[in-house]
Amino acid sequence: MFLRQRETLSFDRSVPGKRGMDLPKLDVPAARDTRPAHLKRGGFAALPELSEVEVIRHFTRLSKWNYGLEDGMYPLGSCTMKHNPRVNEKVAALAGFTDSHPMAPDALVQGNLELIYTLQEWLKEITGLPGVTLQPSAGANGEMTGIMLIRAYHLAKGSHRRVILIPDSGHGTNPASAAMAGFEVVELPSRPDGTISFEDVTDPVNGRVRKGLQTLVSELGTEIAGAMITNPNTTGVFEFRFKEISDLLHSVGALVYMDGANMNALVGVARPGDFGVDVMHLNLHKSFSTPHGGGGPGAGPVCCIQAMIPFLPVPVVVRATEKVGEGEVARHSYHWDWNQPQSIGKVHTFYGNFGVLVRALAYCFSHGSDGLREATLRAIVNANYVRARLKHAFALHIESPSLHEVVFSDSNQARHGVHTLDIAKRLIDHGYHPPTIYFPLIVPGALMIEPTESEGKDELDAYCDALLEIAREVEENPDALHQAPTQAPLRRMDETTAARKPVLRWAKA
Amino acid sequence: MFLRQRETLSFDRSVPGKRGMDLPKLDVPAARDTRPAHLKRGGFAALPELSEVEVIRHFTRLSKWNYGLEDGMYPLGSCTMKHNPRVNEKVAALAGFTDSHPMAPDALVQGNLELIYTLQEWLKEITGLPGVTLQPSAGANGEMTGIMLIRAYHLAKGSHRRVILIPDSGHGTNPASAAMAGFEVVELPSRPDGTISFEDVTDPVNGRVRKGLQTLVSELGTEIAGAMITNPNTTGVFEFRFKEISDLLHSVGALVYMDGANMNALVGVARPGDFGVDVMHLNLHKSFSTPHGGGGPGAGPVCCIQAMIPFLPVPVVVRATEKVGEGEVARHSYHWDWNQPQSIGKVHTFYGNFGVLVRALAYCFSHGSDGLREATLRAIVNANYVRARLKHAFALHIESPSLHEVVFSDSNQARHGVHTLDIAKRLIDHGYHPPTIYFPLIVPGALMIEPTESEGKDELDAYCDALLEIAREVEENPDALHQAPTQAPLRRMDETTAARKPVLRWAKA
Amino acid sequence: MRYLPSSPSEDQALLATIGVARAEDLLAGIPEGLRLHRALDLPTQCSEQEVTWDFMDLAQRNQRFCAQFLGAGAYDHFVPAAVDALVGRQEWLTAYTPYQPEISQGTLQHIFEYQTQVCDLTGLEVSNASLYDGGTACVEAALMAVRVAKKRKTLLVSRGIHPFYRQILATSFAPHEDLKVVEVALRDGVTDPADLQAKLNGDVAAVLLGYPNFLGCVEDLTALATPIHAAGALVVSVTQEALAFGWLEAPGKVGADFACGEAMSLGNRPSFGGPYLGFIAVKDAFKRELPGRIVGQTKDLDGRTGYVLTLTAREQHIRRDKATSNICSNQGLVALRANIFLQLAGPEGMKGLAEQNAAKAQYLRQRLLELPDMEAVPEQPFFNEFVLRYKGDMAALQAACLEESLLPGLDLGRFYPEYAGCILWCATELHSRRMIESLVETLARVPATV
Amino acid sequence: MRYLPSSPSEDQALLATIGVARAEDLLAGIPEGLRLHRALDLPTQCSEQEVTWDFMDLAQRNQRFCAQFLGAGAYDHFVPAAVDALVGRQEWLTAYTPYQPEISQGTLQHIFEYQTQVCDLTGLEVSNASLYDGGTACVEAALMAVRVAKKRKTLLVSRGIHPFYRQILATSFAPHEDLKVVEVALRDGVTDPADLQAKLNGDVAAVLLGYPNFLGCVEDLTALATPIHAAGALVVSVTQEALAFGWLEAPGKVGADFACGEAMSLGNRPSFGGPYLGFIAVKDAFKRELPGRIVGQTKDLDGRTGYVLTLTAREQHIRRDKATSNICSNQGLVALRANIFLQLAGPEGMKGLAEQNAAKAQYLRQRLLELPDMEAVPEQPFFNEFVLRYKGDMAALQAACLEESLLPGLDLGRFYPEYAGCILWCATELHSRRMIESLVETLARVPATV
Ligand SMILES: Cc1ncc(COP(=O)(O)O)c(C=O)c1O
Ligand SMILES: Cc1ncc(COP(=O)(O)O)c(C=O)c1O
Repeated sequence: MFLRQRETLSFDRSVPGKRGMDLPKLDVPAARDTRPAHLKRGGFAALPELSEVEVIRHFTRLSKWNYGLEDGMYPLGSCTMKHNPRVNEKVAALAGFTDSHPMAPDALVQGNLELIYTLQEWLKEITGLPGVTLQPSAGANGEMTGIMLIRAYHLAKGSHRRVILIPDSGHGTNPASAAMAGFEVVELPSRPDGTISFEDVTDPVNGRVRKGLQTLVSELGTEIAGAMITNPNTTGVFEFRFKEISDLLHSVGALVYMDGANMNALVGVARPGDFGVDVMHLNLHKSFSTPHGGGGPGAGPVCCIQAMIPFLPVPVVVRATEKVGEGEVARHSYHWDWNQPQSIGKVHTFYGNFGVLVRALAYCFSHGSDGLREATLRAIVNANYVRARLKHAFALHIESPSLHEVVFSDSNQARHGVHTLDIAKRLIDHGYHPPTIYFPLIVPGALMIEPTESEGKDELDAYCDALLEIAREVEENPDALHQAPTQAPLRRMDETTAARKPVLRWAKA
Repeated sequence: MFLRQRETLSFDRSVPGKRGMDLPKLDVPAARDTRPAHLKRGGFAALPELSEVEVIRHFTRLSKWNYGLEDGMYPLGSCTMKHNPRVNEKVAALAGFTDSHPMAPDALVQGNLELIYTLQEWLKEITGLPGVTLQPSAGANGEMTGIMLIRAYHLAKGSHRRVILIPDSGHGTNPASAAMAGFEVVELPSRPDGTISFEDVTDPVNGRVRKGLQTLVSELGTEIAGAMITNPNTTGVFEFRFKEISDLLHSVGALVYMDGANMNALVGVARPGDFGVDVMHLNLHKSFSTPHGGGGPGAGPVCCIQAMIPFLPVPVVVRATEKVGEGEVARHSYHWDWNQPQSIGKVHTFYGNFGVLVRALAYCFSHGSDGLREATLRAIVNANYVRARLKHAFALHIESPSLHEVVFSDSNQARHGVHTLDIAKRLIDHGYHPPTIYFPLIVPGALMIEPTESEGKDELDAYCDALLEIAREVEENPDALHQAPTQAPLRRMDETTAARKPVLRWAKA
Repeated sequence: MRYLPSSPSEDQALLATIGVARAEDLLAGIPEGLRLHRALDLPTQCSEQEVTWDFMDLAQRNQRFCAQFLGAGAYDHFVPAAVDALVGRQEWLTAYTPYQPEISQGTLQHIFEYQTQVCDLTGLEVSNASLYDGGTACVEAALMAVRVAKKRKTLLVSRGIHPFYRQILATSFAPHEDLKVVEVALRDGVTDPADLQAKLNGDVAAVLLGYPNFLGCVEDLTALATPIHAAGALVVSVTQEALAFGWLEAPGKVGADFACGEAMSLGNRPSFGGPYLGFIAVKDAFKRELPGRIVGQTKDLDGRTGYVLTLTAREQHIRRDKATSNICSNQGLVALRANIFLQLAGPEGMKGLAEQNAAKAQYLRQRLLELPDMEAVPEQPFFNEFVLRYKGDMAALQAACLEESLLPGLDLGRFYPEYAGCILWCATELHSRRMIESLVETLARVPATV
Repeated sequence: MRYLPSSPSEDQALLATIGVARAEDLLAGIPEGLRLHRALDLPTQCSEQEVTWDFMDLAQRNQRFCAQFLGAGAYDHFVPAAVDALVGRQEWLTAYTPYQPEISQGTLQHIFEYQTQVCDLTGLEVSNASLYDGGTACVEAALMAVRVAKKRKTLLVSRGIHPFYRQILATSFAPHEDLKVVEVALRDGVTDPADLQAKLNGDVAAVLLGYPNFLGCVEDLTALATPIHAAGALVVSVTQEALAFGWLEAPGKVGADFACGEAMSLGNRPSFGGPYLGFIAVKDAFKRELPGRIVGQTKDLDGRTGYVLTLTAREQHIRRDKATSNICSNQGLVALRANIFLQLAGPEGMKGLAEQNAAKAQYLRQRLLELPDMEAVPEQPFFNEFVLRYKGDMAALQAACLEESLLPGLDLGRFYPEYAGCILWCATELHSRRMIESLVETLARVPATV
């Protein structure tokens, strides 16, 4: 607030001789230089020379140009920006965890192994699926892992299948992950209500016919390895025919992958394993509250049915229970099992983003079975409250019942020449982070609001009031909105030049 | 930056039933109610009911209405707002320190006792004084302790002295502390250069004659218990006749107390014990970089000459050294000695602000003898650089050489009807914290700038540029300055009404 | 040195602007003879790694415990992680006294909220931004009492007040030869009404009573206040365990004119005795006599609500030797911890925590009394501390506890000869039943007295 | 529940506005038969105190060491306190991908600075916002190589690359039946030039070389690059210990076309293997083929400099199955740690730390070789890791070390049968001479081989 000037790049403020780190006194003889001369490190051109306080101020000031969850509501749809409890940070920072080495013998990291085992048990019960790996680093990494499991499953049956079906409402990572896992992607069309169409769909604009699920299954049959379905889908609506979809896919031997990014709508309320899902990922940085860190790290555990367990990445954690007498408490020990001959191999160098797993388990313990369900219900109530308060001003492109998020279209505003981008930028002027915009692609000018369970009525009301105020402004003074934001540190950015003549690093002038 | 609305009082947002803390499951029988009925706690009227994230947001948002040291230069004169290293926070938070109980047997807190002992040794060497207590909680508490030591010293000699001399440039805590320690305060006048006047001084305005040091010593003689002298004084100038002053006072048996608030100008460069000081306090939250915390906690250790050691507060830490063979490393043990029959008693419930002491010792270790001196020199260079850059625009009321801080007067600006307060408030508009203003009282419209050693040339220049810009504005558009600040979250506050009709707590509307 | 933004080229530019050749030239104002002409005889600078190791080493030289059953003015309570995280924000941590309200509204509003909560906890009307700790808060309250009572010069202090608080009182009152501190005896662990009555007279300015007192006993303020008020003196309630305000009625509602004490329990750790949090609250009539900083609500030029330091005419920087106190820097960040803690706890948390403390202490007492060597002393209502007589060998008990990494309660003999052989035990929400059982089992193993 | 802002009255107001009676009514969209009609079979909610205790308990079940002489892709380095303090600011910690540049300039500018530094460390021209870890960074680099090499379908991978990285490569390449991964053998701890030459052909898209490699040996990139480039293939340098960039010349300056690897060493702790920091940097020509997010500098409408996500046409949210990668969430906060670390270290810190690492490793090697059971393997230049053959009983050595709370180096036999009986040792600036001596003394006590 007090920094109205821009904080320049630290490179521009570097002064030769300043230092922000001192080295310990060297208590052994200095290193002999054994490097071949040409491999000896030359200079550095872009490590700044600054004192410690100058570096600290730099990152403190820069931080103030960011908006965080503790500034206020941050309803990025599909991202589940819920409260990141500080106790989770605290326990994840315990030296017993942070100092532990991934190559240490199993007997010396029993705490870590028990933690991993326990988190797996929670995720199994939550998803209703008996297999889990915590190795994937994020949702996309989980998707790729899951699709590789599908591939391995079919291969083990001697079946080479080449197609993965993905709805047009799916997140971009879905087709990208399927492609990385070596599959061809075939798109499933949506019905007007956003759910997967069993029937073929004719595009009202170009008259093109897009094949529905039924046609695709009958035409592609055993070519289909599986389908990747987000549920609730990216419009926040539950695929109410999910059981039929999975039955249909199973009928040709295909598997059902569920993108669990929207699991915040289901935890404690419905279990993918119970409604036909074979394999899925969870985003611990969404549904399980681990902080987003300006882009990561996350964690994307994959859960699967019994039949797919042999293919899970190595190593897998195994619990051994010592035989004890009656009435005594059982003693457990844990170890990594690397001997999984059918495993797809590895998807993370070690065991995944362990520090993120610690936080997620702390989230689980804090909520418990009762709190998890309560959180889900609250998330759904909050989204529906926003929906109720805004639906007269903003168009609900899809009228189906919303679960944890609600997607509006900018069609009411577009009539005045104001689009989603303008609305989002004006929200910034009101002191809020905009929702996710222009996603899912099937909703024109989408504004996807996911308040999460963390918001109280106060904050929801203030956010809705801001949006209603913007809706009024659209009617009264639409042109002004094209100028938004005007209250942020910067106005709109020239993204075209950024992409055409990219400047991707600093270089000495 | 994103919060343009005010953050209301949390009481106003309390909603019955919300909670930000859950209790552990009670694993013992519930408490029997043994309280007399009338002593049973009734309700609470002003503990808000909020969820955890709401409380966190409240304090996060409120924090953004503050300016901190890591936002930029914070040159509050006399307060030594230097860099607060994060490693000091980290080591002070080690569970071995924070969990340790002040009543635990000495053998179980050897780390704490060694820490206290070691810090004492550092402070002794830094001040050149052989006695120390770390008990006082802040500078003022140290002053009172020191003056009580003076009293005890005289009493032990059978001498009842009633007067403490204090220069008119002294900080308000000096006379207040002397009064709390039961003394009568007699003011010493300053010479035009800000140092203590040996001669009588005639007030140019009212013609009143104020007795100088010489007169007071000869008139009051053995009535004088001591003098409290800030050195360098509050104008940043060394009392160049300090030795003469102390000799004169010692000649009547009086002791010299030094207010060490400005020790940042002396550490490693000159030692009070070497130039005639008998007793003094240090402000660890100033010269030794412990964070100011929005007002505290600080620590105000008192150092003294050998003859005053018997009077130090109890307990005192004592080191015992085990006899070891030649060549072996000596083994030390530490204990509290409570048996100090001449002690003044206690000035803190336990041993002082221990957590602050940890940070101060970390500061000492980091700097070492070389770094401490380097820091002092740098602090002096920085102040003199500011002086050099600003002296043509702002009046140097006192021309004597500055040490670690420089005091300007607003006399140049006052001619245009602009005063120190206006200048300070305009600095806020430039994104900076103002210096200390209207102190010391002997400089009309004082602007007291203490940049400390932590500032680099960049930051000093930006600050000076802002002040020079303001000086220009004073000439060109003085009236505008009365409106400052205009860029802060609030404009000037109505302090008169605040004092006349005080509202000192929230009450339900 | 990592903290100093020095560089050869820039340093030269600074000196050139000043017009000196070397930094040392700027020491000219210090007479040559008064300077130090050698390096300080101390180790040289260290890297962060070395410093960190040194302190980890020191910290490890303190014994760690599974459970500490010791209170006596320093309590082990759970501190929510949010407290540490929030006070670590530099905007709170590094700012100083809010002299410039326009850019210090964070600190100012926090103090206003804190004052409000102290008033609520104590049932009184005005508080301040904090005092150093429980002991010095007592001193400030006592000095304030003699100030407002004008001609009255005697202070009665219950023997139930924390012995260290009494020691600070003695130290602080010693220089004021016109003032007198007189102790009121205890009977059955609480202030003896007869002794109190006997010592009350027209010279008594105020009576300091523990609530609960050092022995954990709940003093009946209402009953004691009657004779005190009748004698024209003030009732000063002293609380060393602020969590008791979730269990006991606010002192201001049961007769106290002033309440003061120690609030470290609200969001802080024992930390070898500091930094802690002295609090004080008084009836509205006395507000202009309060020591320390006070924040008030007001408006800015545009009529927006804001907060400022106020009633500054009481303070040392204005009134100098006539000030209500010398306090300047206070315990700001500790008060912030308390504020955050109280807002997280809310009314349910405060009451619930207090009930758990009472339950744990009662359970601990019951279990300890099952040991043959433990004996009750006359029982009074208590909150989370209580006294038991131990017939066994105190040193053996200490040793047995240490072996199990348990810190036993306080051996009272050192402070109260009349309670020699007695132990002051404490239990809080941090004491699980298992810890309590483990203590009891450990004590059961102490060799019986011969 | 403390995280949920629920209150009976407000909850009712929400439901009333929505127009339902109970929250459960909003589940109508989920077919009855697909819902869970029981509570999850899991423990119920816990207070913060209980959760904290549970995790302290788990953490304590990991063995703590005085010193870990184990690297192998996870390095123990000192982390300045400022790193932890700064990344704890909620503005960094809780924000997400900077989709809205106007209120995400902090994150965007940081990434721009981070990209710049990765380019500087590697001597290449373009980098990105981060990848998951060293192993997946290898995969992304390899996939990029086959993408840009169009018709070439073979990837040569030196056996000196981290075995887990090679395993991930195998996993990731398996589905692409047109692609082939071929291993290049080692000789004397470094890539065998003869084997490399033998396997190079017109189908080779790229060769992955460790720099330094898993065995700690410094590969001579310059020498190896000549035949690779001559064969029309790309040189991909893989670094699992980014601090080596303070010791070794930037790979881009000695022949590498791409550099990738693991940068956890910059400001992070071992943390049981994650979260770590995958990095990648390439020559400018390849920038539109890079995976992941990239930040570019631009101007706002008023001409002020600012930063945005750019070249997004490569990414999955635009290109879907044709994207350069599927990566979406990355390792943002870990990259921030690296950025802060590098700015604190500066050029002197990077070089100085690297020199200390080399010195400690050299000293450790020298001292270990004084033990009768330790034997050199053909020596190559190394940075902070090296291999020695151990003639004693590996299990006895492990046991002796554990007794002294020392974690020995990696038993290589598991990964390299040809190195059975060999140990990969690591030393960094965190290994004091005393720790090294203590290791040597401990090993000296291991019973000699029979
Ligand atoms: C629906 C959906 N699927 C997948 C992803 C990818 O997850 P991640 O970013 O963790 O890789 C996201 C997140 O952005 C998403 O919203
Ligand atoms: C010169 C001087 N003396 C004494 C003090 C009082 O110190 P403290 O605030 O630590 O009580 C101050 C600080 O404000 C001061 O500047």
